[in-house]
Order: sequence, then C-alpha cells, then structure tokens
Amino acid sequence: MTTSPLLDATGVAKNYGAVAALRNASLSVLPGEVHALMGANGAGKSTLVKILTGAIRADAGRILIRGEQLDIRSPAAARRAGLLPVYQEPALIPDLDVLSNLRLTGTPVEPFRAWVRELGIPDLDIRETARHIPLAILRVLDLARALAVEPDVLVLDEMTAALPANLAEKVLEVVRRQGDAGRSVIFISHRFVEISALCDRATVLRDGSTVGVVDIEPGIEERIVEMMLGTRIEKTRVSARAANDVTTAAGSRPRLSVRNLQLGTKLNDVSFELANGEVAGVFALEGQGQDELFAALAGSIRPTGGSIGVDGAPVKFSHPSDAIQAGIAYVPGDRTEALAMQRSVRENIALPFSAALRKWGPIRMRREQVVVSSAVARLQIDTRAQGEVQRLSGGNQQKVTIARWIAANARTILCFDPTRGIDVGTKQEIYKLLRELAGQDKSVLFYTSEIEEVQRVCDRVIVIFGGRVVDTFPVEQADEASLMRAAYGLPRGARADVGILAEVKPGSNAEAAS
Amino acid sequence: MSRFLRNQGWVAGLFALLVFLFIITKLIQPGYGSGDFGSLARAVLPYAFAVAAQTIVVIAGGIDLSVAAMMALTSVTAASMMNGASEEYALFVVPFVLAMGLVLGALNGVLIVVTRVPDIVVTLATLFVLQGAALLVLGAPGGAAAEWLKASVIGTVPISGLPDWADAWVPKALLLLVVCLCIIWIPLRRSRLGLSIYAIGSNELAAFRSGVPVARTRIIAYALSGLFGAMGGLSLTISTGIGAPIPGPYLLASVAAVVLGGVALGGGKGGLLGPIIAVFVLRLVRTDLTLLAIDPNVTAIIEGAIMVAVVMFGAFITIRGRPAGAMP
Amino acid sequence: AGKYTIGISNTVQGNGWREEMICAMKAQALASGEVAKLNIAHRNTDAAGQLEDIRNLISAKVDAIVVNPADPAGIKAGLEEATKAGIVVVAVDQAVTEPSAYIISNNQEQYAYLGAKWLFQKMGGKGEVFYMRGAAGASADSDRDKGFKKALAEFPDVKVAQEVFTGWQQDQAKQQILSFLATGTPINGIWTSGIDNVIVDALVEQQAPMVPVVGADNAGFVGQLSSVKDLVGAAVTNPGSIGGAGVTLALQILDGKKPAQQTVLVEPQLWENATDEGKAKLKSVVDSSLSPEWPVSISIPDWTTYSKEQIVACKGPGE
Amino acid sequence: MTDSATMPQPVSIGRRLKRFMADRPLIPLIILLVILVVILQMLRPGIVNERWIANTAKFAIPLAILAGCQTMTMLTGGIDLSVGTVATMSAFIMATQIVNQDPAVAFLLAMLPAVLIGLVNGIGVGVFRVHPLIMTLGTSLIGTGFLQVYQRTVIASGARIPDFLNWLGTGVTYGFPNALLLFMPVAVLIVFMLNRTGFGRLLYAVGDNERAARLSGVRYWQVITALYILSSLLAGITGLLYIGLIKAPSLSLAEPLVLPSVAAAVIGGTSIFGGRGGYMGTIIGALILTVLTTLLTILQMPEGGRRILFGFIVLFVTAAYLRIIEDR
Ligand SMILES: Nc1ncnc2c1ncn2[C@@H]1O[C@H](COP(=O)(O)OP(=O)(O)OP(=O)(O)O)[C@@H](O)[C@H]1O
Ligand SMILES: Nc1ncnc2c1ncn2[C@@H]1O[C@H](COP(=O)(O)OP(=O)(O)OP(=O)(O)O)[C@@H](O)[C@H]1O
Ligand SMILES: [Mg+2]
Ligand SMILES: [Mg+2]
Repeated sequence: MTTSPLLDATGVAKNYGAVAALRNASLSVLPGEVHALMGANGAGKSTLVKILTGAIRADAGRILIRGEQLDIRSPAAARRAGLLPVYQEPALIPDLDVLSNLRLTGTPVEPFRAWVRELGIPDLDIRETARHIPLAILRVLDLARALAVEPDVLVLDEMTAALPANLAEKVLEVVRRQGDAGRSVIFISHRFVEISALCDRATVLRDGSTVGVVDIEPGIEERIVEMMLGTRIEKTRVSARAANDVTTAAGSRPRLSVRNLQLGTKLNDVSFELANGEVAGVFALEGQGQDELFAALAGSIRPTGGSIGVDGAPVKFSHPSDAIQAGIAYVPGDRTEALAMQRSVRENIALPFSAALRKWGPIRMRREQVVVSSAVARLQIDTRAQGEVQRLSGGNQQKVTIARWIAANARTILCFDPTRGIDVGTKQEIYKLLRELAGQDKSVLFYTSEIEEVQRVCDRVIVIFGGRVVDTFPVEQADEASLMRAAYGLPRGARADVGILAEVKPGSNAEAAS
Repeated sequence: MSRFLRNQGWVAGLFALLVFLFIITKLIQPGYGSGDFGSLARAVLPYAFAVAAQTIVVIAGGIDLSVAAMMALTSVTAASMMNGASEEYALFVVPFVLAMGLVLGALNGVLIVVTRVPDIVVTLATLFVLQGAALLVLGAPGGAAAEWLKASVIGTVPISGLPDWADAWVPKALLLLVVCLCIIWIPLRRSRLGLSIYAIGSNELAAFRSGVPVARTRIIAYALSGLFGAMGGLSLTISTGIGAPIPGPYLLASVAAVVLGGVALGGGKGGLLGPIIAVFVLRLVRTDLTLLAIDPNVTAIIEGAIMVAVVMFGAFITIRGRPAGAMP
Repeated sequence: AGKYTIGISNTVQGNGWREEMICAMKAQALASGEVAKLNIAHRNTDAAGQLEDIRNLISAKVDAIVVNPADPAGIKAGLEEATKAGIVVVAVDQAVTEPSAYIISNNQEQYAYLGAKWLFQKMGGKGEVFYMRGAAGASADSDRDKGFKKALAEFPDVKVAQEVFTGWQQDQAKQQILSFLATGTPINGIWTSGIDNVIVDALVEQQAPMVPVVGADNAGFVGQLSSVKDLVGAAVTNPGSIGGAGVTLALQILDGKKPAQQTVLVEPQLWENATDEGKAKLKSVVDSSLSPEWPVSISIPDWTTYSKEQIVACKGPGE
Repeated sequence: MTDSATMPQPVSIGRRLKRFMADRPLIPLIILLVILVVILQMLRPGIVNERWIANTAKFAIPLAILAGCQTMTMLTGGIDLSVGTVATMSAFIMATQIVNQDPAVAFLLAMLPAVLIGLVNGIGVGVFRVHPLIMTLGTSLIGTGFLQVYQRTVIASGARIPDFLNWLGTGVTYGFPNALLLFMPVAVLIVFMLNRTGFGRLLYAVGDNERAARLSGVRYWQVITALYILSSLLAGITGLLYIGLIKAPSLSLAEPLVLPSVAAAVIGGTSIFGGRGGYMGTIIGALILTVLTTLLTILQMPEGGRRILFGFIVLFVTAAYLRIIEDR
C-alpha cells in the first residue's frame, strides 16, 4: 500500500438543477488494481465516471492523475491523460462502420482485431455499420477499442450488464489480465460474483457520497450491501416455486401456447407453453434467437410459420397493439427502445392507456395519477428527477419500463433481461414482484443472461440454442452445469427427467440433440 | 454486394432514373444534343453548389436555411466588385468571395455553438442578416462579371485523346462543377474531419464521447457549407453576368435534392453524389416538361408529384427490403 | 391552323398582374390565328432560372421567345444564344440589354413619375408622403424609384414620412399600413407600387383620415376609386396585356414586318377621380367581374386583337 | 453576524429566480415580449395604444394558428410546410365560390382541399414514411398547381369576400378584435388537447421515441394521419380568417406566413426534433414576431439594415430565452 495512487479524486460534487447527483465522492485507484465502484441505482457511479473522463464538468472536487492535478475538459483530454472509458451506453457512431469508428478515435486496427478475437468474437466484419450490430457485440467492440490503445486506467461502466454469459466470461478474463499487466481498471457492476472474482478493492457510493473503501475478500458482500443501501437487506430466495406451478392441470388452458414457431433462419420449430401463474425462464447464449422469440410474441415481428395461442384461442399479431390487446406486454432489454426519454415518468407509465384510437379523448387525470403512483411505489422508483426520464439513473429507467405494465395490469409479461443494470436491492424487489405477479395468476416469460436469476425466480427454464428449444428444466434440476451444457447445445445425458415440453411434443429433444 | 446495395442502392437507382430520363428526352426531342446537354450543365451549376452546401450541414445533423441568401450576398459582392474593374482584378475577387463565404459560414456555426439555439433558427436569422447585407451591397440587380469568368462556363473542354464528338459532351460547366466539388469533398470524405462530420450528425453524444471536438467540427461543417454557397453565388454571377440581391429558389430546392439524393435529414447518412444526381434529375425533368410544352400550372403539379413519388417509392422499397418477417 | 411555335418565359407565378400577362399572351396567340402552339415556362425563379428556361426553349426549337425578364442584364447570354439559333426574341414589361432583342415595355420610370407628380400636386406641393415600394432589389422597383425620386425633386416641400417595401405582397402591405397608422404620424398622401386596394381598405377600417392614394389600374382599386366615400386617388395604367402586345410584335417580326426601332414603349396613362372627366373615364373602365388583383386594362389598342371573353377564358391555341 | 441572519445566501436569490423561470418557461418569454413593446414605445411614444394592440392581435392571430399547426407537427418530429398553400387554397376557393354558391356549400368546398392535402400528407408521412418536410413541400407544390388551374376557371365569375369573414377578420368589438372569437376556442382546444388528451400524449410520445410508442401499442400511422388532417383543417380555417383580414384573394396569400409560423413555434420553445414544447409558448412567439415586424417598419433605416436587425433580434431573443430556461 505504499505505492501512490494512479488516480485520486476527492470531494467531487455535481448538481443537476435540484438533483444532487454527487455530493462528496472520492475514489482512489492504485496502479495495477481492479477497483470496483459500487452503489445502488442512482448512487452516482455513472456521473462520477463521466466526470473523471471529461464527459461532464464537476461543480466541485479535485482530481489528481499520477499526483498531478489535471483539468480534463473532454473525453479527448482524458484519453491523452491515459484514461479510457467504456460508458453505460454504447459510444460507437451508429452510422459509421466499425473501421471508420476506429479511425475516428485514432485506434490502431490490428490490436483492435486481436482484442475482438480475444473477447470471443471470431468473425467480426469491420465494414459493418454499427447500427446493424447487436447491442451486446457493440459493448464488446467498445471495450476492444479501449483496450487497443492500452490505457493506464480503463473505466468500465456496467460493461457486463448487457452481455450473455459466454461473452461476459471472456470480458472478465480479459479485465483480470489487465490488472495483472499493471494497468488499472475501474469496474462498475451490480453483480457480486463478478466483483469477487475480479476486483481487489471496492469504493462504495451512497446518495452521491463515498461511504467506504473495502478490500474484496470472502464474505465482504454483506458489508458492501449494507453500505450501499444503508440498511441490511434480506437476501431471500424468492423462488420457492409457487404451489400452482406444474398444475397446468388438466382443465385450465395455458395462457400462452407456442407451436412450431418459425422465423426465417432465426427461429426453428419452437414450441412451448406458458401456464397461468407461472414464471418461465428462457436461458440462452447471445444470439440464439431469443430476441426474435420475444419480438414475435410481442407482435413486433411477424413469424413466418407456426402458431401462437392465447388462452387456447389462436391469435395473429400484426402490431404490438394486437399483443397488448391480448394482454401480452413486452419489456425490452434495451430501455432506450421502451422510453420516451424527454417525457415525464408519469407520461411514460401511462403511455399504453392512450394508445388505442378510442382512448384518444380527454384523460382522467386523477385516476391516472393514482394508478401511476401506485406503480411507482411498487417498484420504488426514485422520482427526484421525474420530469424527464432521461435524467433518471439507468436502473430507475429500467424500472419505469416495468412499472408501465404493472400499471396497465397486463396479464402476461415478457421480460427481456429486466434486471440489466439493476442494483442488488432492487433486483430482490423485482424478483419478488415477478413472484407476486405469478401469485396473482399472471404469467411471466423471463429471459435473463444470469444463470443465478433463473434459478432464483423461475418455475421452469426453457433453454434455446440455434433457434430451437433444446431442453426444458423444472427449476429443481436447473443447476448451473446442466443449464450451461444445454445452452451450448450439448445433449442431456440421462433421459429420465424429461421436461414438461417433452411430454407435450415428444421427439423435440432428440431432434435438437442430433 | 448486399452491403453495397444497402449503402449505395439509392444512388444507383437515382442514376438509373437519370439515364432513363435522358432516353426519354432523346425520344421527345430527337435533336437533343451535346449543346443542350451543355445548357443542362449550366442550369445545374448553382443548384448543385446550393445542394452541396446543404448536404454537408445535413450530414452534420443540421440544416442551413441561409444557403440561398448566402448565394445572393456572395453573388452581389462579386458582381459589384467586378463592376468596371479590370479582367485581372477578378483573379482577386474570386478567392476573396470564396473566403467570405467560408467566414460567414463559420459564423453560422459559431452562432449555433455559442448560443446553443437550434440550427434552424440560427440559420433563419442569418438568412435575414445575409439578405439585408446583400441589399446593402446592391440595392437592385446590377454589377458585372469578368469576361474570362463568363467564358469559363460556356462551351466545352478539349480533352486530348478524346474524339471531338465525345469532347462535345464534356461541357466546361460540368467540369468546373466536378473539379470544385471533388477538390473539397474527396479529401474531406477520407479524412478524420470528414468522419467527425458524419459522427456528430449520427449521434452527437457518442461522437463527443469518442473524443470528437463537436463544436469545432460543427463550425467547420458550416464553414464548408458557406464555401460551397459562395461557389454557388459566384456561379450565379458568372452565368448571368450580374448580381441580384433577392435570393433565388435555391433553399427549398436544395433541401428537396438532399432528401431525394438519399441523405437523411437528421444527419449521419449519405454522400454528395446522390444529391448532385438528384439535381440533374430535377433539372432534366424541367427540361422535359418544357420540351413537351406542358401547361405551366400543371408542371408545378408534376414536379411536386415526382418529388413525392420518388421519395415514397424509395420508402416503399426500403420497407419491402427489410429482412424476412420484419414489419415497418 | 397557325404555323409558329412561340416560347414564353416568365419568372413570377401566382401574382395577378403576371397571370393576366400570360392570359393575354395566350388569347393573342389564339386570336392571331398564326400560332400553332405556345410553350410556356412560367414559375418563380431568378435570372439564372430564366436562363435555364430560355435554353430549354431553344432546345425545344421554338420560332420566337417572348420573355418577361427577371433582370435586364442577367439573361443576356441566353437571349444572345436564342438569336444565334435564329429565334426571334421579344422582351415585354422591362427592357433587356441584349441588343438583338426587341422590346415592348411599359415605361416603369414614367409610371412612377406620373403618379407621384399627380399625388404631390394633389397634396398642394407640400407635406408628408408614405412611400410604399415593391420588392427590395427588384429591377422594376428600382426603375420606379427613379421616377418617384424625379417627381420628388420637383416638389422640394414634399417629404417622405416613411419608406417601406411591401414585397408586392398584400398582407405585408396591409400590416405595414396598419402599424403606420397606429403610430398616429400625420401624412398627406400615399404612393403605392400597385399594392393598393388593401391600403384603401385599411384606411376605411381604421376610420383614418382619407388622404390621396396613388395605385395601379388593378380592378379592385379602380372600383374603390369610384365607390369609396371621400377617397381621392389615381390609378396609373400598367397593363398586363403587354404580354399580348409582345406576341403580336413577335408575329410581325416572324412575318418579316420588322418595326422601325428595337424598343417600343407603351406609355402609361393616369386615371384620377378628382375631376368629373376623370370620374367618367374611371366609370368606363371599372370591371367588377375581374379579380381585384387583375389590371382592368385588359387590352392595348393597336397591339391586341382578342376579346375580353378570350382573355378571361385564358386559353391558348390548341387548348 | 446579524447580516447572515437577515440575508441568507444572497447568491441563491438569482439562482432561485432562474429556477423559478425555468419551471415556468412562459414568464421569460412574456418578459421578452414586454421588453420589445417598451422599446417600441420609446421609439415612437404613443404608438402603444388600444388601436395598435388590436391591430397587432389581428395579425398575430393567423400567424399563431398556423404556428399551432407547426407546434403540433413539430412535436412528432415533423413540420408542415403545406399550411401556407392550404390556407391560400381555402381562402381563394371560399372567395370565388361564395359568388355563386350557398355560404355553407362554399365553406365545405373550401375545406375539402384542406382535408385532402392533410390526408395525403398523413398517409405519406405515416404509412410511407416520407420525410415530412419533403412530403408537405411536395403537396404544397401540387396544391399550388391545382389552385392555378382552378383560378383559370373562375376568372370570369370574379371573387367576393363574405361579410362574415370580413367582420371576423377586421372587425373590432369593444376594442377587442373579433378574430379573438375564433382564436380563443382554438387556442384553448389546442392547449387542452396537448396536455389533457390521449391524442396529445401520443404526439409527444411518437415524436420522442417512435419505437417506444409502438411497443406501447400506439399505431404510428393513425396518429400521424389524424395529426396532419387536423393541421390542414386549422390551416384552412386560418385561410378563411386571413382572407377576411387582407380582403384580396391572391394565389400567394398565406405563403409569407409559413417560415414565420415555424419561427414562432421554435421561439416559443418547441423542439423541431420532437417530443418537447407547447402551444402557449408558440402564441407568445407569434406575438413577438408580429411586434418585431412593426418595430422594424417604424425604424427609419434602409431595408437592408432592417433585415439585418430583424435577423439578429430573432437570434438574440431565442438565445436569451434558452439561457434563461436552461437549469444547468
Ligand atoms: N442529466 C441529468 N439531469 C438530472 N439528473 C440527473 C442527470 N443525470 C443523472 N441524474 C441524476 O443523478 C443521479 C445519479 O445518476 P447516475 O447515472 O450517476 O447513477 P448510477 O449510480 O450510475 O445508477 P445506475 O446504477 O442505475 O446506472 C440520479 O438520481 C439521476 O437521476
Ligand atoms: N387513462 C387511464 N388512467 C389510469 N389508469 C388507466 C387508464 N386507462 C387504463 N387504465 C388502467 O389500466 C388497466 C388496463 O386498462 P385497459 O383499458 O387496457 O383495460 P381493458 O380491459 O381494455 O378495459 P376497457 O375494455 O374498459 O377499456 C386498468 O387497470 C385500468 O385501471
Ligand atoms: Mg449508471
Ligand atoms: Mg381493453
């Protein structure tokens, strides 16, 4: 601990109008360490990162780099000082191809290519326009671009949040090696597994102030959570499958039944059912067709074959409004896809109420207020900056996307990675919420990139690989190893514990396995 | 290949439309020849520069309502400076006016950056300012242009190695246009500055975070727009031999051609070739309407309808061309 | 039945005067019986745009081009090319600098001088005048300004209270006069560049003191001169039918009857309502059936041969 | 010591004032308007009287209604350049049809092209995704063409301004322009619609993030089609009001109002990129522009200088306003 810090920030403050994003934050990073920055949603992590890297200006505070006080006024200046960020939102220019994006930032191409390969993307076409690249890959490219210039301090803001397990693993591996190579990394994540696997120390923020710096050691998690949230939280295993689960009993029809769904080359003969009061998980590696499956169920894209049934009746969706009419709500993983960023929290939540032609008339403001506030309360959305959703922290924005459908009282909710970038406390809330919804006879289809979540919330896990349902596990059997095996398309060894689906449609497993 | 089509398909389609129109023209007027093509090139000249001026700021995510006024001001300035002056003096006038366009354009950019007022309002304000300035320079149309300048857009260029009949199809005006545009556009397009212009138009925040100096890039984009505007103004003076303080119909025409040319209003997408071809298309349509002696009131209807129809058609094939199953 | 194709180029669209000019051209072409087809390029544009139109007409191989120039000097190159191609060129309404072109034009300087002089006399040779010009920077406007200034120089005690540009647009003119009246500045006369009826309307609406008004021979204003109480004013003719005269001249030249000189000027007349004689003249020309923006002088003796029905029908040969 | 008790943090007063204004963006706009009126009064003492106010209102009202069309379309990220043509068409058709037709029939005939153009705009933008600027520019060209053709057919029958429109356009009752009778309900309706109806919500939502609106079940084309029809209808009604005010049907009657209507909306704080703005600001924006026009008419300076000044004032007003309401 005798080495002097590479980066030392103290007393950093930033106000947005009435909102104090940062009050008194400090952060000190030693050479060669991987330093976690932790805090609940809205604690000010991203704001601190933006200040350190010159994207916004602090109202107060002192920042020393290698003991020198530097005035970093722009990301370009930060880059010259050896500080390179990967922000929470992708920073590639959407209309330029990857190569041009590299030239724009003066990034050497060959090291970039090497890093991309290292990070688990063997076949990147660098003439592809960024707009056409999936979000997860973009995040990785963003990281590779930063790595390619070998920065002294690499700042990663929720780098792994949008990544599927396989890519996240690679990223962690690479970041780890950065530390070993003597470079420092500031690592923001809400996932404790990653923190404990990767980081040396952690700085914890609460309400814009640094409340502690700790060494990462086994069992420290409880401490951190306590610091982050100010209170001790009950880390319960919410799951404990609801009693009504597999009682997709004889008489009651499934809420949602998908038969032989086909979508170009993306989805192939997908069949499964979602029962009333069930939370079914979908687990898959990146790009196995899960995006398309959700989009098709939500009425966003039209399947090329197969059928969808709701409550036993066949439906055809030509627009999301059809799905909504059938009681199916879709929460996309990318919140910029779901929110009107300049509008208020209230308007965003109430948006579906006005969608139909017959709802274009005068709004009953009082009733709306009641419905919206109860949804806000239920998800504990931090409404200090509620005038415009874009001013909420990333996690709170995510909550608004869910609150909308709680307010609209949707009967079936398709959640695509809803806990992306959400802090531990809130995650627990969301798990509980999903279980509660199931208890109220609602159904949830839940895609997640975190294995742990699947086990915690779901009654059943559907695994997708290469556009096919390869296996279905009751939650008891959904241990990490078997889920991973299935997700990589490997056949299940024993045939004794066949999933529910297999009984419905014999042979589908055999097909997938071959 | 599919990416080429995705990126360049619009321009290619537009070019096909142009060729088609040339065939139509030849059918309507079998005597349509190289001289008439020269006329077309001269008619295209001011529009093309106006469109180039507009294109560059639209790519940078802005819009320039002051294009036509900029042309008027530079045109009257050039015309009044050359009035009664010697032929050689024009050698000084041309760079002076170009520099003036560059500076005034940069001023647009500076005002946008400093006041943080939306582009559309700033350039609307400068539209009035430049118009007023043009009126102060010349209260009524007048002035003059040097003879060598006027000659620079008339006739054809003998190119060694080309047979005469082919030479006849290379009007000076076209060559001048190509040279002026390429001298600026080609090096720009390949440079980091060019990428920065696309970047700020595509996503300003991401550009800023990628280390692009957003303010400076915006100012440069407007400065280049001013430079193209000055070229447009000079081309007006050169072709008419006078300067007129009332702006011509170049503003809306430039916006229309930019969109027809496949440059997205909003920024980040497209190039210069498409809009220039679009200008040729629009001018040739006018020629055809005149050749056909269509009722002039109907020509307004036809021009409007063509503009809408082409863009609608483009939108339609874009919708159809989406990957299987996708909906608009 | 005719043998000639005549091309027409005009650069202001949607303005009553210009529309009448086009209709006069069509009517005269039809009435002459010598024209097979008119080829009209008629749109809002500048000198460069008119050059384009003229060159397109050359490509279309017309026999003659009748042009209302956007600018006297700005289209010289195009007119020269036309003459070289053996096309007869006639400019109407304004002069052009191209020496080979024939010109038949309203005398714009004289137009302003005549009206202004009458106005200043009516004002008793002294007082304040509200000077409502046309479009800043247009060549017809600067010609008229010369005439106005000439008259002003003859009346040293007349002062310009305020000078505005109406842009030849009714709404702007009306807003300007209303704002001006609201200031309460006393004036003794108003000279307008042909945007006249809205000015009288404004005076009536605001119950402002009536002062002498000079305008053009637009149907609306001419009607007001005979009907609005207390209005003293004069209409100076600026016939849009000059277009028909241009067609006649072009046909004469095509038939080999070249006029003695290149330029034919149609001198304006002034119709006032201050004398009984003037009132009688006004009564005889009033035509409430025309659009208020159309000049009432729908024909020019010796130069046009069409009937009122023909110009109002606005149909050319073959239509 | 006592100082600090009586005067707690003097800095925060300015900040509080700023925040106060930021929360109520109308107040700084009104202040700017008042400043302009005061300048006017200082330049021409006595001008600001009842009559002047009535006159200003008369001219501001048509502008404000057209600016309302722009506000609504701009909220969705669009723009409606066809309002000038639509207003002109209804005015011209009304004035010519009233000669031979029953007033009610004439009115219906006058509104017909408005609905048609609105419908075409809506379908073009909402279904075919043509850029609104191009779409409305195109339909306005087409509309103008049709109007010119139509004009030919009615020259013989002449035109007349119905007395009612005359009364509405120019009349004053107890010092209040009668046009307020039309404007008040229209303004209240627009404000109510934008703030308190589902349709208003959707305009904002669609303009802010179309995909999000879609995922919430909003059908884009429905919203857009309804919007452009509404905008056109308002423009048509404005045309009738305007013809009552100007009393001279011409083919370019309302064209000069188009750019100012966009400017009024932008000055009033509506974003041309969509999702942000409101109608009250627009109304004041229209008043500001009208007062500014008077101010410049009054100034005894060359036309060129006047235009320059106008440009700078528009820029200054917008910049000052943005500075004040920005809370950062
Ligand atoms: N532009 C802005 N305007 C107003 N408030 C803002 C703005 N940006 C951030 N805030 C507020 O500042 C606080 C901190 O936000 P920040 O994005 O730093 O949180 P975070 O710790 O990164 O949260 P998350 O884990 O959810 O990403 C939040 O309350 C947020 O609402
Ligand atoms: N304008 C509104 N303000 C507040 N809450 C609303 C509003 N509109 C709908 N809701 C709430 O959203 C939920 C679902 O409404 P929705 O209108 O979709 O139901 P529905 O079954 O279609 O009802 P209906 O057939 O009566 O329209 C209800 O709980 C209702 O209370
Ligand atoms: Mg964050
Ligand atoms: Mg319902």
